[in-house]
Amino acid sequence: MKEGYELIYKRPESLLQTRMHYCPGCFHSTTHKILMEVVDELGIKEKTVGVCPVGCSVFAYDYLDVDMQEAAHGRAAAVATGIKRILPDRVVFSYQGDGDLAAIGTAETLHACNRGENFTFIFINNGIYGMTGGQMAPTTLEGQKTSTSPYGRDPEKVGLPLKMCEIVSQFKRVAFVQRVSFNTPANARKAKKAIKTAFEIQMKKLGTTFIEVASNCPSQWKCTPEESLDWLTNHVFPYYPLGVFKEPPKTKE
Amino acid sequence: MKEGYELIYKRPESLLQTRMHYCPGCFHSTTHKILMEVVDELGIKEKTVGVCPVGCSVFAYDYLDVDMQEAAHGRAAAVATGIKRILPDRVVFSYQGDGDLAAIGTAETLHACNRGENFTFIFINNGIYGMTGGQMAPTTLEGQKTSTSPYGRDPEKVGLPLKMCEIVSQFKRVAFVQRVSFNTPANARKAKKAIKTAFEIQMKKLGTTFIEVASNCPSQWKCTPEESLDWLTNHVFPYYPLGVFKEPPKTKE
Amino acid sequence: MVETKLMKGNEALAEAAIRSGLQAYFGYPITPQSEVIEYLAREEPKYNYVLLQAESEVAAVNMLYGSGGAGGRVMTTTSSPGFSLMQEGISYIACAEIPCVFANIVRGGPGLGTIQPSQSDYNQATKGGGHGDYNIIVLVPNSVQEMVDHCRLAFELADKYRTPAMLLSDGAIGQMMEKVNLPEPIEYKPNKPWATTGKTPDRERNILTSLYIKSETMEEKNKILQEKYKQIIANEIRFDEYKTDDAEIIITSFGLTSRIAKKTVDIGREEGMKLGLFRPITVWPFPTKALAEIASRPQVKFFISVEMNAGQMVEDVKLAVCGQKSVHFYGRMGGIVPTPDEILDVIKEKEAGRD
Amino acid sequence: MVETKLMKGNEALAEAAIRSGLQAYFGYPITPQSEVIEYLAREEPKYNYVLLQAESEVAAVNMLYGSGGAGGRVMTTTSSPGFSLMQEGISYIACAEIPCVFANIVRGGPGLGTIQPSQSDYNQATKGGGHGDYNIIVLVPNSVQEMVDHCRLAFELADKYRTPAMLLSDGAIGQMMEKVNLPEPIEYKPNKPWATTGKTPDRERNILTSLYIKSETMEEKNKILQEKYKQIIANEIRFDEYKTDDAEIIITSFGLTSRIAKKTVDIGREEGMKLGLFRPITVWPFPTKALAEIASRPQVKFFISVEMNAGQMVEDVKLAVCGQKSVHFYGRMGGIVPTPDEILDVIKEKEAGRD
Amino acid sequence: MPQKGYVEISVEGCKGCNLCVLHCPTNCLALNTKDTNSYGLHYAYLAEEDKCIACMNCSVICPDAAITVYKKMAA
Amino acid sequence: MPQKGYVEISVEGCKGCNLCVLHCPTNCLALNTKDTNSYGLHYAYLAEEDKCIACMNCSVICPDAAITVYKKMAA
Amino acid sequence: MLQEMVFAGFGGQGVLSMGTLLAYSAMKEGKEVSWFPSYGPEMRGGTANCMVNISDELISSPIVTLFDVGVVLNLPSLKKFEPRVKKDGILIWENSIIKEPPERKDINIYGIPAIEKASKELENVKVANMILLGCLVKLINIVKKESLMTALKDTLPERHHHLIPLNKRAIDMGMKLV
Amino acid sequence: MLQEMVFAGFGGQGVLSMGTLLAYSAMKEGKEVSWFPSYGPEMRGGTANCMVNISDELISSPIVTLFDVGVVLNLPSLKKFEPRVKKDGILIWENSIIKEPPERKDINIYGIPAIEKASKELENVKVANMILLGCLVKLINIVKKESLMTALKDTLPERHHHLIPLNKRAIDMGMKLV
Ligand SMILES: Cc1ncc(C[n+]2csc(CCOP(=O)(O)OP(=O)(O)O)c2C)c(N)n1
Ligand SMILES: Cc1ncc(C[n+]2csc(CCOP(=O)(O)OP(=O)(O)O)c2C)c(N)n1
Ligand code: SF4
Ligand code: SF4
Ligand code: SF4
Ligand code: SF4
Ligand code: SF4
Ligand code: SF4
Ligand SMILES: [Mg+2]
Ligand SMILES: [Mg+2]
Repeated sequence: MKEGYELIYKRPESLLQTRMHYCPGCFHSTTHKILMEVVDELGIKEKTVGVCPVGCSVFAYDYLDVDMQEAAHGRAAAVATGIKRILPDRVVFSYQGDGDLAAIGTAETLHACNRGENFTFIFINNGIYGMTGGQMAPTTLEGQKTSTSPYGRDPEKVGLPLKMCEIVSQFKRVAFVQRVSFNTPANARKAKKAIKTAFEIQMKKLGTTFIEVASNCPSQWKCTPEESLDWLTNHVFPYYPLGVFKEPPKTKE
Repeated sequence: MKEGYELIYKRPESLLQTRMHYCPGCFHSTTHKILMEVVDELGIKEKTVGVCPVGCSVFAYDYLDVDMQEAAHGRAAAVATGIKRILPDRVVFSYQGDGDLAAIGTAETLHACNRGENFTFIFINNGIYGMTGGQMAPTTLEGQKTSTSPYGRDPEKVGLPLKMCEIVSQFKRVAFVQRVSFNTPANARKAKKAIKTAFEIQMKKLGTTFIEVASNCPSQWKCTPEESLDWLTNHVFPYYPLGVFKEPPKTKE
Repeated sequence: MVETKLMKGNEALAEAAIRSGLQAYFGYPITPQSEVIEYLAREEPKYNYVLLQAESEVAAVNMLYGSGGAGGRVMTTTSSPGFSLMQEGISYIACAEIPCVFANIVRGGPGLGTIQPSQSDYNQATKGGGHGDYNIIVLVPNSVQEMVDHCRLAFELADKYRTPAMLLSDGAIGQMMEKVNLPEPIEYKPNKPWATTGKTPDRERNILTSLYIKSETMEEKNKILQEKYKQIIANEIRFDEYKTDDAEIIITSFGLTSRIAKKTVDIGREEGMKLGLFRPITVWPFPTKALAEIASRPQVKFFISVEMNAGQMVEDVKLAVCGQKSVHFYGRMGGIVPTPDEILDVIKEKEAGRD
Repeated sequence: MVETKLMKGNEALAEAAIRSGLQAYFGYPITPQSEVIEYLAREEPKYNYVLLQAESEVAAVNMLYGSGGAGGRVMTTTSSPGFSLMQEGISYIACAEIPCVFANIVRGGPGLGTIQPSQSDYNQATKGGGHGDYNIIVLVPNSVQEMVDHCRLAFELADKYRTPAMLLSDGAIGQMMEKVNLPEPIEYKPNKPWATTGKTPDRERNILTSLYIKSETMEEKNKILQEKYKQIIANEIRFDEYKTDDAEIIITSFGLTSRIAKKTVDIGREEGMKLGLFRPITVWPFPTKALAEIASRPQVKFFISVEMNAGQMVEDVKLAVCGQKSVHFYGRMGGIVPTPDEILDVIKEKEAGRD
Repeated sequence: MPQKGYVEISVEGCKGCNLCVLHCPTNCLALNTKDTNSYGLHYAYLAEEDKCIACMNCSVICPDAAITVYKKMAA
Repeated sequence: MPQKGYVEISVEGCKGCNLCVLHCPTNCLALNTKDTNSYGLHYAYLAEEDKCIACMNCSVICPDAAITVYKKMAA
Repeated sequence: MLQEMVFAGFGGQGVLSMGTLLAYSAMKEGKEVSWFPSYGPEMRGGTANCMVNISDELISSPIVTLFDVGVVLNLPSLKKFEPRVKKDGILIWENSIIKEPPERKDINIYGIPAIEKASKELENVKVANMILLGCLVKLINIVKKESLMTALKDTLPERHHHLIPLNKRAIDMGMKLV
Repeated sequence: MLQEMVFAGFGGQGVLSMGTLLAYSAMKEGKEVSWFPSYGPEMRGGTANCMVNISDELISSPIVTLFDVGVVLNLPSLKKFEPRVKKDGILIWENSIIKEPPERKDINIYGIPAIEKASKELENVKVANMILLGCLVKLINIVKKESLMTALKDTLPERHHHLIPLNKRAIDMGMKLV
């Protein structure tokens, strides 16, 4: 370090040194990094337990220096429920892709939300099945081409993309819902704040907290990381607007 | 028949003579009867295919004189999807309880609705698991006692009852949603009209049609049929209001 | 102090779980075992276990994974179709080595079938209904008392070997009331350093996973599991013999039918037939050696496996007997319980037909 | 006219299904078989089959139930964890007697495991991973060509016996490209008077169900199923033999490993060892009689079952051999394919160890 | 009083739920509390014949389709 | 010109996604198109040292946490 | 000695609890017992039954097809179980509501107007089951009357304990009827 | 004769398609062939490979651990597969981007600056794979050059057919380099 300079940012402690396997520019990496920054800043590493199901992030436990359980495809919410119910004082999060949370795991997701399970969903919506090689997800946009919708998603046949933030916001015992992204530094900063807020609300036991990351998948979208940001701006955000969908009533302090 | 009198109502042709096993006063019976009246009136018996999953109505095929498939618990929507996709010109309905449609079958229900599968859901919401002896359903009311909520449903532990009409109405490709009941002759007449409308919309291929019956279960509610009507009026309808939640845009004729 | 009660098998199981230190139960109603969750729901205010009616069996098994992985003493119960839905989860649990207890109160299949008692899920339980090479410990109670005893034992074995253990019971035992002696409740103090309870500074993070993407590590993991299974086979085989010492004809039977087989032995003996009963108490691990030894005795003429299915355990009996003697089968299906008389008739027929 | 192509096993399977008159496919992506649905998605505009990516394997198997029950020629494909999730549905389909075709492109388990090829779902496929007494026809292709041939055959057998039939393949065969001869497409005309296509006045209503609430009717239904299974056992056993005529040592092996075993036979023979290969093509029904006959030949010294698992088919081999000769096992796990050399070494060891 | 309509109720088909009795606007139906059918259930019957106005409320509400309704033909 | 800040970018940790380059407000970052790291990827580096204002945009956006940021201390 | 018995009637007639009471009493006297109910949607049809076995030795199967004793409270149960009483066995039938009498000649048949007696003489139709239980115990002498009496306290939920005297009277009445 | 080969490099370097081309050509010449790719998340790490076996007889396993020939286009692949070339086998390595040369002495090693040549001389770095394939075919003579040429047409998707001449030139170039 040069003299007269101070360190103002370094890789968070809880993000292990292991090189992450994610493709260049993939927001899975960004989410991991920000998540661990939040864990470090809140000082909750000792009481954090994460759940990662199948999807590109199935190896998350190789990178995050917290206790973790790998869950079967779609069942992260059930696994997180099991953990949180028996260890109500831990901070529990599930980290799920769109195939996981909104296709095979629909029932587990919605029922956990309806019960108000007191953990945090980190929902990586990249509009595709990254892990398995680019098949259509429940959140794939209308007309978007994937390996199982090679001529573009046709809503007449497979319906419209699911807006999960909008859906889960309706459940009374869901306390906090926000859709974020990492396409600009400003949005990344908001995303970090959102995750932090979610964990804080969880620690206050106010109900389910749900963060959707409008994410990218340069590899399966078959574009560069830069182009993936354009797709986000031009196609994803118009359908999946960023913002807070629900928050607990403000209490005076 | 006395002379000078004409027959104005008799048991519908398509309701077989077999005595139904339902408990006295159970709306499962009423729904069967009305359903078959509609089938007869629309003259669609030859092209109707029904799906009944597990629940008190699992024996429905013993009573309804149409082709039917018995489905695994919760999977009626998937089975109906399979039938309707391969036989798009048939009139297909699934006949499901609240445990079936809204607990174990949540994913199949919501995805069929989101895809706009062109069949009709007949959803018998009696707020309890009738078949298995009175356990809590996802639609059991707050404070309601069941064999698995013996001290009353506690939303802090298991969440609030799910309002399925309200949830499925949001899916764009769901065309028609109405909640009906059979507690009075007037409501029963409305219910019949609703089912008829649903089938007509299905035949026009306009999307998913969804009829929720705010039903009763005298046996597991541990009350008389009459008392069950009071419970409906005093507790069920306030939480689950009757009415049309969605209908296709009216076209001029 | 032991307490004696007249209880249903399902309720006795629930009570036994509580007395064994149950910390969490997740389940979904299904006949003929819903009394387990109903009993636990009634008793809940008195204890501090977690009780949650899951939205499905798939959810239940995965909640079990989570809470078992978090170090809890946990259980779920179901019946046949529900157990089928749990197979993926069980395969995960076996590989992630999470101790937990299952009970399948079997009803007649396949499909929706009947809610009457059956033993037709034997293969599913013992050969692995889920994918991959794994085994789970399978205890087969034949009375309400054994529902209690095996429940405690299942919890202990699950912890000891970090493995799922199950009770393979049936609708008759679940629904019937019998006299039962309830053991003293224990105070359960888990000692599970591998559990995901939050990474404290004194240890590395704990990870529970079944993912071994590279062939080499996957094979390594498989070998570890297989090694464990060998240990279990070496230590945990349990069975019962009844009048086998001088027996010429051995009935093999498990669970409910073993009681009838026992009666058959008595009736047969009265008629001068030298019958004996071999009853596996664990069907995985299966008492292969013990059976093979019996088969080698000169006086033993043949075996007959009596089951409430189309012939499942009989294959394990054949594997054990390994051609030394002939092995017959008699089964009833759909919930029909065979009577001692009909079994005896079949035995006489086989006896006559021998050359 | 037969067309020759270089194709992946998964794609060949998809193409074979189309050429066999596929009317509906429902599936959910999973490695190493997603190419099946991807291929069908690409080809869809050219044909008029129904293609739907289901929300899960549970949904997929039940869509299959519906459309197969409505009379369609229908298929789904998956890999191990997905196949576990289908077990409840398969049990229902078997009991409701709905013809349909499954393929499990097996990967290494248990749990999430590895995506590398494996044969560790043998028990699940052949002993019934679902609940109740049922069987499904299990074909084990060992080449891309057989993916095609068995696909057609599976559809035919499914229709003939009103039963589910499956291909038990693996990730290697699914992912590899080989030369394949594609048969002429057929025009499929279903003749399924039992299908739920709408009750016309000329017939009673059709009901597809697996519910038989009374023990007596359930047992009746079970007997009908068991009778059918006997028929299938009588008519549909398929296997291959390679140099078994004078063989002293018989390797038993299925699917991918049977190719390696064949090579082993050749190498061994070059070294003067009298090896032979017995390859089941159907593993349910298993070629028990044929194997028993071989076991009875005086020159046969022992058997060794070579598999990519911890020892599964070997039990069926033992049941067939029934103590006549010893039966050994050699397996690799986790996706590791054994080499002819290592197999030969093991054989030599066993040979030396014999007394 | 002219009889506008009348109903026939199947004794074995009726389950005695009493819903028709409850909803008959003219109170002409009743449960037979003396007798039961073979299922042990008290069945409904047209107790006051001349009051029936053939409104079909009973047949609409009857879960088990046990009621047949007749109406006086226009003269 | 006074140097307000500077960044260190891990050569092996960088995946060359270019997102930091894109979002640096002072355009002081660039991808090294000549060289690759051991993963065959062109990595980012601080091309124009004196332009860095220590705004942390790059470190915030970098998916792989490959960037460390330093800021000139207040005198 | 093994006694295999069945109690059957409409749901609500108390057939399950009469079986429970008997089994519990026998257990308290040191006998081996088993009690097995009909369950599931079978009950929805309106009938219920339970099989009770009492023996000095371990009981093999709780489910049997032929019975030493049958106690039936409605016609469907009579039809179902009359043929399943063993030769020389006992069939007790409620004869105030069942209109068609049993027909077999090779068993011992006792018709008891328990429902009428319960509603008229004891003013509570619900204890008809106890009257019949009283008959049964008198006939086969399988448990002591005192055991039944204490069993009432142990098996009835607290909130029904005020009904114990009435139940006792019903049992007494039954014992005097045969 | 059986030839067991592996082609490995970064994703995007065309290792799968060089294997396909070779396998297809051999098949057209009447040989038995198998082609087996790496698949799944392994690819996400950035490396890809395929194993190609060509033989006169049926091929036993598409997956092998030791190879007659290895063609590697990046350092991780060199590290991974150099040890797995059979004694006296062939290792072809791209030596314009791989900086650490192979070390074994018991195999035949050919360093080819295919990437440099492709980008400089053919102005398209993508055909480096074809240069290496040219080398390979020249060295082991397993298929005829003409087969490769017609295979290009059969295996390349229509929309890439304009690149066939370039690919041919690359193959030719490769054949001249060894
Ligand atoms: C039961 C089961 N079905 C299917 C799969 C295969 N699978 C693994 S991850 C995945 C979906 C990946 O997509 P997503 O959840 O969106 O995560 P991403 O990789 O896009 O981050 C699928 C279908 C599986 N592992 N298990
Ligand atoms: C996989 C599976 N789980 C559980 C059951 C048991 N079961 C049968 S029906 C049912 C729920 C019945 O409730 P509902 O769907 O509300 O129908 P109702 O009887 O109330 O009309 C349950 C849990 C089953 N048959 N299969
Ligand atoms: S495949 Fe897509 S989601 Fe997966 S790591 Fe690559 S870019 Fe990210
Ligand atoms: S149990 Fe309830 S839902 Fe079932 S038939 Fe009886 S009243 Fe109807
Ligand atoms: S038709 Fe109307 S008036 Fe007549 S009995 Fe029925 S409800 Fe009463
Ligand atoms: S409504 Fe129908 S079932 Fe109910 S009492 Fe009237 S006639 Fe009988
Ligand atoms: S800290 Fe700011 S100015 Fe400095 S390199 Fe990063 S983005 Fe550019
Ligand atoms: S954002 Fe990070 S990974 Fe991407 S180019 Fe910059 S330093 Fe490298
Ligand atoms: Mg995704
Ligand atoms: Mg219900």
